[in-house]
Amino acid sequence: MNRPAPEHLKKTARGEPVTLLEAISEGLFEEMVQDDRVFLMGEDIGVYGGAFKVTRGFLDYFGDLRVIDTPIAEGGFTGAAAGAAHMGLRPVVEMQFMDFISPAYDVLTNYIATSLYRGAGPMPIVVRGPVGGGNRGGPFHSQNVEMAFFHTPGLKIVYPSTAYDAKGLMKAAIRDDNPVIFEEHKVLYRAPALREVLPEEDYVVPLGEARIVREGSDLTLVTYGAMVHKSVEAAVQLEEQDGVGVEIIDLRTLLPLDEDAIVESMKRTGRVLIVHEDTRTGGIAGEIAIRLNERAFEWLDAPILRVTAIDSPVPYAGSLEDYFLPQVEDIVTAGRYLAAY
Amino acid sequence: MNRPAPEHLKKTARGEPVTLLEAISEGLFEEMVQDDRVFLMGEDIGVYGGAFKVTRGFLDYFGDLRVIDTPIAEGGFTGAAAGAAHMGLRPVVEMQFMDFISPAYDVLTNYIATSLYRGAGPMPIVVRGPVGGGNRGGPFHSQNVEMAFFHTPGLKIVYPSTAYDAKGLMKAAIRDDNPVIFEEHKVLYRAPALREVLPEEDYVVPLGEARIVREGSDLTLVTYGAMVHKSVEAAVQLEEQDGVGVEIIDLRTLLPLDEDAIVESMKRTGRVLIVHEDTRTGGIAGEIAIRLNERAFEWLDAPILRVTAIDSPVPYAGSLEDYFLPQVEDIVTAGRYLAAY
Amino acid sequence: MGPAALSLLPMSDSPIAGLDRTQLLVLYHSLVVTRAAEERLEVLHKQGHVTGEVYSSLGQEAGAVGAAFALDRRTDGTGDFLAPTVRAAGALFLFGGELVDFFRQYMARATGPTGGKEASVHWVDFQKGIVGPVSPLGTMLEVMAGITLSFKVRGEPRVGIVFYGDAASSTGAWHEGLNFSAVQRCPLILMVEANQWMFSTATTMNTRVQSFTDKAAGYGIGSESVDGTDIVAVYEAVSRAAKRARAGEGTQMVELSYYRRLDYVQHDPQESVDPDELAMWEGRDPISLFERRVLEEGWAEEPELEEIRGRAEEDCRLAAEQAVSEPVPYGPEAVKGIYTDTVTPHPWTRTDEPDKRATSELKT
Amino acid sequence: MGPAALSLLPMSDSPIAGLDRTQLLVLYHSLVVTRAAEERLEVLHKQGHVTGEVYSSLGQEAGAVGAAFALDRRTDGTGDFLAPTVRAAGALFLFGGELVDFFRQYMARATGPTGGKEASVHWVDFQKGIVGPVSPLGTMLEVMAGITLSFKVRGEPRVGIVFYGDAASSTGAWHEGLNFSAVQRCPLILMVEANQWMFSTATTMNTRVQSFTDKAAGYGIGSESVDGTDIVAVYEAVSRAAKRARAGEGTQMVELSYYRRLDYVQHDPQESVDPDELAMWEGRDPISLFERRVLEEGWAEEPELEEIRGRAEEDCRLAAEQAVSEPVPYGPEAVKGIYTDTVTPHPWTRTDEPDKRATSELKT
Ligand SMILES: Cc1ncc(C[n+]2csc(CCOP(=O)(O)OP(=O)(O)O)c2C)c(N)n1
Ligand SMILES: Cc1ncc(C[n+]2csc(CCOP(=O)(O)OP(=O)(O)O)c2C)c(N)n1
Ligand SMILES: [Mg+2]
Ligand SMILES: [Mg+2]
Repeated sequence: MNRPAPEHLKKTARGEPVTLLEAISEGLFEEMVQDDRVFLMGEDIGVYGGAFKVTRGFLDYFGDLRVIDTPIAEGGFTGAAAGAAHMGLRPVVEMQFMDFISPAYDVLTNYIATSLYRGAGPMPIVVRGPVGGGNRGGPFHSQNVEMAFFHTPGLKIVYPSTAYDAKGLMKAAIRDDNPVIFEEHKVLYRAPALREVLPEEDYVVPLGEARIVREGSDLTLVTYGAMVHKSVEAAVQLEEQDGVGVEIIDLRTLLPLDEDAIVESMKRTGRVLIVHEDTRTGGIAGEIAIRLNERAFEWLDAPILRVTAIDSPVPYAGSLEDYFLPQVEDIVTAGRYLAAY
Repeated sequence: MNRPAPEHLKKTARGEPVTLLEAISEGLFEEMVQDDRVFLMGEDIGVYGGAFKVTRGFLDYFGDLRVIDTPIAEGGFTGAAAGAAHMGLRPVVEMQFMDFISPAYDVLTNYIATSLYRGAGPMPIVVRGPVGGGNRGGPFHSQNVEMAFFHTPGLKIVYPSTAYDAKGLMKAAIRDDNPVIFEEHKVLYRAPALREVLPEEDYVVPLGEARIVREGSDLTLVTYGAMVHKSVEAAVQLEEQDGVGVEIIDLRTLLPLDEDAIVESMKRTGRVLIVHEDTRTGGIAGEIAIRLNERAFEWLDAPILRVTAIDSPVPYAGSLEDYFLPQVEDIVTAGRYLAAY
Repeated sequence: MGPAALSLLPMSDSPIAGLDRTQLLVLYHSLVVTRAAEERLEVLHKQGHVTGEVYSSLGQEAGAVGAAFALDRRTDGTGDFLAPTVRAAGALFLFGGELVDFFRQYMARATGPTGGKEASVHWVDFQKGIVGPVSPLGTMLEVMAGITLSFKVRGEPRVGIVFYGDAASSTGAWHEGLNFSAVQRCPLILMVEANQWMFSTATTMNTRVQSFTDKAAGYGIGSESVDGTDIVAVYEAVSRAAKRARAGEGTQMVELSYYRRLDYVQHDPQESVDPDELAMWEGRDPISLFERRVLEEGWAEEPELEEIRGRAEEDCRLAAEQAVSEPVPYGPEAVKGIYTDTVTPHPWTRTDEPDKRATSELKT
Repeated sequence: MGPAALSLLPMSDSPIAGLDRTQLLVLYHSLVVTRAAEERLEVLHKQGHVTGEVYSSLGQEAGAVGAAFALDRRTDGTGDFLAPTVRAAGALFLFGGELVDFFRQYMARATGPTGGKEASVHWVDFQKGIVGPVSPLGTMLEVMAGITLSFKVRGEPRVGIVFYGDAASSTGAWHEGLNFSAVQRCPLILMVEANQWMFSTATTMNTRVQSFTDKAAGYGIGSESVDGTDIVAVYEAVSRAAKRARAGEGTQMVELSYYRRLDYVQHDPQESVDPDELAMWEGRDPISLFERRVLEEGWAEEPELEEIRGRAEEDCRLAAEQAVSEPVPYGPEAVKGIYTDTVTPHPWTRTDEPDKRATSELKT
């Protein structure tokens, strides 16, 4: 496989900035070049390059034994990924929209997540795809799926917010021997503000490690995905308008949760706000809250609060969706309230 | 339909005590007699009366248009229930083991839970079946499924711990216009200690209302299902050995959560322990913790703690399963710790 | 929407499929209104009015229209039931779906049947027998199995019809729904829109069968395959299927054999399409084919058809205009309609007051 | 386990299905060891040693044994692959699954292949090509599609075989897995254990087909139906299917037509069974049938078969005895093996110390 990579996958090599989407494509591409056990399955990922074109050019380059256009059968091809993983391959499976992971819920939670425990060996599988709202996709093209799987021991869940992390986490996920759900936010895919020049050399961002996005001493804001960027906006406002220093933690990996990073920051600030785009009840904020209770209750100077989407399906109309989603003003309001507590 | 009920379904009429399983059977039977829109679907529920015999005698009594033995197709018949509900029927669907609800995850979360929101009308469906560990059922016959659905707005989740509640909640669930997941703990089904004489007259236990199992002023213990009984055991020990007064709240309905009941009790005790049989990370304890933070942080005198199963699949061997499950001693240890905090 | 003004011409005396002139012109009208509505949608999309994607049934109109026409369509909730796809808008219109609602849905208008909460043909009107689909493919076979199960249970002589694309056949929901329906002998007709494409890939990547009737045998159900560009053939095939289903013979399949002439969403580039194949199918345009037959057999004359077309276009223009002028929903409506009884709270942060629940009763 | 001592008799010169005497006696041994193991299991169950339910393949042994015998079984990880069901224990043994492991699994022994974490035939040994199933029905078709996809991708001439009961055919996973395998032309053989029962209901409640080969056409795969009580016929059918699959002809189905003579779990009451039908099938016991043929055609004499049976029973008795004597797992093993890297903590409450994490560093 000594052919040159397609031009659009060589931006980093040329020192050009890449979008989050391009970072993911590069990550996938490089791992496939380096390790011929890695292969792709999904709907329309071959000829078409995937609904969002993440795998554009891959079929030509790697051929149809490593880039497999599947029938519409999310359960079927995810289960097939499990079989391939048993045989030492390392499948990366695309959900056209992550909303359509639900037919694979059974095989993911019952078969794949339990494989190691049942003595059937490791499951080096990545299930990746676009998630999230803000795109007017309606109830079935906008979901965040982390909480469908957060309760399943054996799975890992990754949700990057930057191009750098997206590439490094993708590589780490592919190299991981455990099954990883990899969420890619559609609004971040091509966001111009997220374009960055990535290191030319191979790097990974280890799973399970959160990132301090900005430091601050008054309030710890825990978030991930697209909400990282709204949180930064809110933090700037809070700093400028209220003189409140917000420390932002980007979880990056949701499962396993980087409890230590949250606890440490919270011990400095005494206040915690959790911001997630996903709906409210049963969201990840709860788990963070109880872990903080378990580990650092004495340091809490204010209630742990959360800003989240509303407990409803994702509505289609922009006006409804904007109301449904957490907005910068919400974060500012909550931050202000906590800082003054 | 004026035929006399089968003998085994007339225990309450005869003033005899019933098990939790019999209470459920009676509840189902009475609702079917009173409302001919109610009908049953599930695997082996007809001729055989269901894997646990909950619907024994129903086929003979109601006929095969109201007691439908289905193919093994949990998604298919749950989806069919949705269609029937559209047409004004009120389906009660049995999962042979609740573990097998996972093929219906897609239709439950995407179709049924969103129906009202999408303008497709109410969904008076009950999906019921046996859950829980302690029976040496292994990874696929022991699961608790609440957290697979707790994050889905539009669903309700019920999990009774006594015969009285089981019957009253079943009737309420069937009469409810929203889709209800109804969990029945296998270990409680025929537990002799749970046999009780039920009121002869028709009654319901409203959804969304927790029950104070016992009062106490030192510690609020929030739990549900089989853990209610282990918690009571632990509370007696704590009272007798340590003089700690434990107030036990049985949630009964998990979604919507009876936040008020928890908050009120906690304001009296200042201490909260949550006990659930389900695995730890992403369990319901987290949501309770953050709601308490939101509503009554100032009353907290100690960290909110939890006793739960281990984050793993449910192991088959008794020795492993016992270690996996929360035990009375665990609750005592945690209660003692909190009381002394 | 019926072509009332058209009853002037004398009727031909050799009826097509037993249909009279009025019926044939209703068919024609339904075909052209479908095409006009989708063309109008494309215009609205280009103008930036449409919220998401738009879909086209170009070349497939006869399948949807012919099928729906074979059923018992009523508006009082007692008729047959339809679950369309985005490519069966023609059936939706025949079942009484309003043009203006079609546009409202695509433009997420507050006035639309889902109030902006859902899109496109994803709407429901049980009085008219319309059950709009959800996106996850296959689900509607399960749901329609349940709807038609209720017909069977109540002994009503009604049938249901559910449309699905050929590629949707590879989903587990399709299989579970169809098999459940077959075993329960539900009076359900499955229309397989065999348009030879999935999204970007050929349907041969989804299945090894040439004809979906090969699948029907595996469910023990009746089936036939029909030229989906021939509206009369479709009408006749679905009439037969409906008759069998209504007579208690259980679930039926009708395969519509045709071709998806535009890409998955209208404005996608058509990369993988063979131009010759496309040209062949353009030559078999269902509207042109029907038009020719109607004219040749003397059921109508060109000016009359012209008038129907003009009127359909005008109706679409007006409906679109109306929908455009209407408001999008008010944001806070987002919290409504999640439960029938439990109220979903508005986010406390929107009031710009501190969280009432966290502060209203601070410990003293 | 092979009947080494039996090579004394002269070989007959009209081979059955091309098998020599030794092979025929291996088949016989496999049949009787399967039955003996399941009978032993029932004894263990009655004695209270077994943790959960026990299952029986009484009357179905020839299907599992004949099929497995047709494949390339190796112990170095390069052979064919098998996903059995609880009713295909015979295949498991032929693939090298040890009797003692079988008993250990049912008794949740620490020494068993899953260390007590899983039950029954739910165990895995990739060296031997054994992939035990999970309970949710249908899943193993997906998994085996992936395993055999890897054979295809790597150009290895290996095949996989997956067993499923007839009623499992109604699951979405069955459909998605089989269709994926068919489209990808995976070298996979699906054995449909058409034993006419689901759990308590007749398979006719699960499907309207009489023969599952009617379903095969809907996936475009090769298929044949075979008398599942005739081990030679099964062996031949699966040999043909394996040959086709190995030759790149893609996925194959073999239907084993027979009857479940005991209830779903061995000790369930057999309420809904017609005694005449049962008697008919008892008369077609696969072991008796094969025995008769072997004797009639002069491949062996009764004392020899008697010896094989005795030996099989003795092996089972000894293996069961060994398994009984072994320990159940140590409770705290429960936290092991959830991730390859992340360690699951033990419950803090078990140490009878306060939560270290909550107290070790109390704020000062
Ligand atoms: C379960 C599921 N997976 C994926 C999708 C995304 N998707 C929407 S339409 C489509 C292709 C459908 O092809 P077909 O059924 O042939 O319909 P056509 O567009 O040709 O009319 C796909 C993959 C979906 N809607 N549901
Ligand atoms: C998805 C799923 N639903 C339900 C069950 C419960 N269950 C276990 S075996 C069985 C019947 C299986 O019948 P069949 O496939 O014919 O196998 P047989 O027992 O006849 O060998 C059922 C319903 C299951 N294991 N998986
Ligand atoms: Mg298509
Ligand atoms: Mg069977």
